Amino acid sequence: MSALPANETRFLAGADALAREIPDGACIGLPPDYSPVAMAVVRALVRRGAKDLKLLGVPVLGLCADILIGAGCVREVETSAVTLGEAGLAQRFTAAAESGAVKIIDATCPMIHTGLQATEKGVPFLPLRGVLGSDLVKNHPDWKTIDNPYTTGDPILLAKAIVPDVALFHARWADEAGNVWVGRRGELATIAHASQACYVSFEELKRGDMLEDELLAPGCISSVYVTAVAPAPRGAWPLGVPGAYGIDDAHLQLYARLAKTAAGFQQYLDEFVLQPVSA
Amino acid sequence: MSALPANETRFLAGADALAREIPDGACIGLPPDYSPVAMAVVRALVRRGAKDLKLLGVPVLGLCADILIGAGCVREVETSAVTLGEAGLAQRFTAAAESGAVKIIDATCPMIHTGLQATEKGVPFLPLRGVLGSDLVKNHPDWKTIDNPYTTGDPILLAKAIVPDVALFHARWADEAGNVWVGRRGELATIAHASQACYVSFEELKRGDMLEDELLAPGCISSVYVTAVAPAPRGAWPLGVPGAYGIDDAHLQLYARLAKTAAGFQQYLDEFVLQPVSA
Amino acid sequence: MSCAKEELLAGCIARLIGDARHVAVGAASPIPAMAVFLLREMNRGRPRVSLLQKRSGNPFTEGSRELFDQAGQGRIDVFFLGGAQIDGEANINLVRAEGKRFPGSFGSAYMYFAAKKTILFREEHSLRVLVKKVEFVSAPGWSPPEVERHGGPVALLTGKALFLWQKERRRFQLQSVHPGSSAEDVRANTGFSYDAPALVPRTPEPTADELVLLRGSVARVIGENYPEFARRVWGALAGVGPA
Amino acid sequence: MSCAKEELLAGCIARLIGDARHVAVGAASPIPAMAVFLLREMNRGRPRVSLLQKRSGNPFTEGSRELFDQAGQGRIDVFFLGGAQIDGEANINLVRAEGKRFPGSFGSAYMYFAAKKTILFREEHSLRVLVKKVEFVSAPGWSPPEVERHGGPVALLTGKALFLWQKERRRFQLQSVHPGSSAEDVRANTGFSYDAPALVPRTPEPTADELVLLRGSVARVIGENYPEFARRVWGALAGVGPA
Repeated sequence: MSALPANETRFLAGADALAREIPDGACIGLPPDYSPVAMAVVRALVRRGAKDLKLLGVPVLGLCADILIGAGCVREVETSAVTLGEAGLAQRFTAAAESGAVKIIDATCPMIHTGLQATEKGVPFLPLRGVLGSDLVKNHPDWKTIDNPYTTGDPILLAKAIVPDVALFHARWADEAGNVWVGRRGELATIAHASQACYVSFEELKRGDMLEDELLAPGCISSVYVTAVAPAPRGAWPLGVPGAYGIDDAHLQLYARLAKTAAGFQQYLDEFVLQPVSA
Repeated sequence: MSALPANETRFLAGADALAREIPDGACIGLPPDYSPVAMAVVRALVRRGAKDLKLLGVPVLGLCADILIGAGCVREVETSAVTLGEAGLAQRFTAAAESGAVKIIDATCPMIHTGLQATEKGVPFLPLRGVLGSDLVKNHPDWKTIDNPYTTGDPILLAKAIVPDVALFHARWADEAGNVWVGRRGELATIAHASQACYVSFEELKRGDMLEDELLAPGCISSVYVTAVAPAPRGAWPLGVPGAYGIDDAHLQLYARLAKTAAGFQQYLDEFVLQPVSA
Repeated sequence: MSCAKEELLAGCIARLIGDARHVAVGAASPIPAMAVFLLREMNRGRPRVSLLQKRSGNPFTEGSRELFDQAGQGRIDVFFLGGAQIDGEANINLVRAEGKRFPGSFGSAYMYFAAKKTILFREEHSLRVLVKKVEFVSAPGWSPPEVERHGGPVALLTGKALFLWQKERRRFQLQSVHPGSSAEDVRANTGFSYDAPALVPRTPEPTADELVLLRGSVARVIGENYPEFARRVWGALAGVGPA
Repeated sequence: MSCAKEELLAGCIARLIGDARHVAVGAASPIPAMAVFLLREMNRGRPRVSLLQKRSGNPFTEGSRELFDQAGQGRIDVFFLGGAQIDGEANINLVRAEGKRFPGSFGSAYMYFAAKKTILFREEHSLRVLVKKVEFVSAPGWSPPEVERHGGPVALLTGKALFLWQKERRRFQLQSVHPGSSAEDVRANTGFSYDAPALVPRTPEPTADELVLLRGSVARVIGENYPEFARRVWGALAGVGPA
């Protein structure tokens, strides 16, 4: 892991180079399927045989988690859910959870955001209303109920600060200064701010410095947070990038059908993952 | 005050109409001089003879606070600082603070952000590192030191949730759906999220719905939060709007010179505030 | 029935929402989304709807945290939750049951407290789903008085029936039974006890006007965000819905 | 002196910053800003600088909260603070003194803990400013061991001298005296006690190369963000700086 603060974003050759930067055993913060996922890097992680990863869903996971779990790269998952959305259950996740092959820490969406916001603010915990009485509280190792110090008899839950080793996601643009543009996908900024290192694949390179552009800046994550970037055109495929291309629903259906069995999943890997794909 | 949730942004005629919506006694969250300030509305508040306002600086205040204080509209100020920046001291603030005419609650920037973030998250408090040992802690009515519940012997400060009655600021654009675009000035979003009502003057109207535009959406505050908007071309003058016009430094110097005395300030009011200005 | 089951359910949800100001729709909830868009067609654009997974023009400009923040601020009037299991105390389980793993709790443990009203919705109405006691509480149906809670369940809608939640009694009351089912059928397929009137009304179907809207403008917007669902529901109805 | 006082001070601050990776500059701090831009000219763009009030191309895309968040994340190496009063324990007062009201504490009470190094900077060197004990502690110079603190003062630079902070002794040590002053002058105008060597070195002036940069590219970028200041410093130097 690189030490904070990141200062000069490195430019790498592509998804495989990014995947080599992410060590075995790393805790990786990942966005949901509707926020650009660095799928090309996920496939590269499978190709390089990554091991013992811990996946953190911010706040839920989808295709990328199912593939990494199915390929045996994952030791542990903390998330609020793993789902393929309309394509149905994430079958490799389901199988691994039911067999105990992967340890699952169940959370609820805003508690994950809250734990990352704690790290973003440099505090050891943040409180959140609700959740009390859920069995999630009993089972989660890092949550704690206290009495609201401003009154009495008012229990409130705390999320301990979550510090992922790595933030990994895909961006519409990177620029020459190392800034990346993710638009309204604020969860990507939260992951980047809270993580020790941040790796971003990008669709296209923009000349200059997007922070100098008042229209682009609000959707940017500053290069302060970005460890390294690499080009990966259509790098979110079969998921989408808002404003660029949509989710390949037919491919997700195909995946969901194949991933029902270990053999089908292996067939998917052979065809779409283990061979570098130019889709 | 309108009840949450705001749902349909109302379109008002101009700055004076917005100022009439803000009742005497309201706690108004205001941005710093380098973030678009609704100066035209501030002048309209003076014209309508607003009284007993409480100003909350997010996180500091400048010209708008000095004018409102000098004009006798203000009962109380909570802020991390009041300054005219390069133009020097905010003289009406200084005079009112020294005479005791206005109650001052001194804060420090991130504690104000933190208190507003608590309201944004719907929690009664949020913690922040640092600050301990500052006399600010002794004097602030809403801050509390507790022991970090995750360990022992680790004191940490809490900010109580701050709930302004009104958020007031200026935006580059509003659109027909009632969304407003403020670009990278995230403190404006924080104020809007935390306040019971949100009034925004805007430079120009955009057709359609900016949330449908992936490039504009990241700099938008959704109409969910916006109670009413009104056009005010050059409405931040003599302050600036990034990407539209800069700070009128010469006018700030003029203001600073006049505001050194009560008589000079009155002359400024007569010339630039009490007559509606078309600058 | 002269309408699809999904249309009946959407009409029912629309009536439950009533005159709310802001309705949020979470992951994979096409039928609640149909209901809200139907209301908007009928009520000149009200209520406001925020679709968490809207593929273009997503209502949240700060990412997925903003839905929860809005709920915490009291800005969400109505939300929807389902469950792999739902019990008679309105507890929901989205995690595991009978050795099976489900996707997970999503934001349920928070939204069930923060949204002013939650409509529980699960099409499958069976002893497997509607149980005496959930195996895992993703989100509790009620909270003891010392726990701050701004909202909770108002109703449970299934493929067979509509129950209303009685907050004081902490029990469901059977409100109506859908065409094709009966009070006896509901009783036989519900694992928890509930109150019921001697004569159980039949759930009203959407009106002809509502059906026109559902199959026209509502189908189009649903098709953009839930393409598979829209194909399934309206694909069979020649000449309506998205291409 | 062959240079302006502001140039001497900026050169001094540049040496104090050294090889930091990320320097943040807060409100109304044109001389620290000069120092950082000078370093960047000499070191091919390092350190990164974040000017809180940069008028165009502001480095923070999430508004003014982001500076404090970055500091909390450990991403800010060097920050600058001043004081209406500064005392011998490095406490600073930005609020009130001798019946006078000052602008306020800004982010000092936080940044003094969170930035790895803080350089205290105040041009006025007088018994009024450098006091035995501040009347109001905006931000404390040191903290008891149980208080988590990631950084603190490293130096105090005034218009007369440079002091280094001795963390273990909780006292300043006089490091050098600027041209035009003397050890005796400093002693006579400092209200707190401090350590000093028998022979106090003179603060080195910027080199000729540094002056060229200060009056050229540095003056241009300072002029964009601190126009009044730039006019005052470089306006008198014919042919250099912004128009």
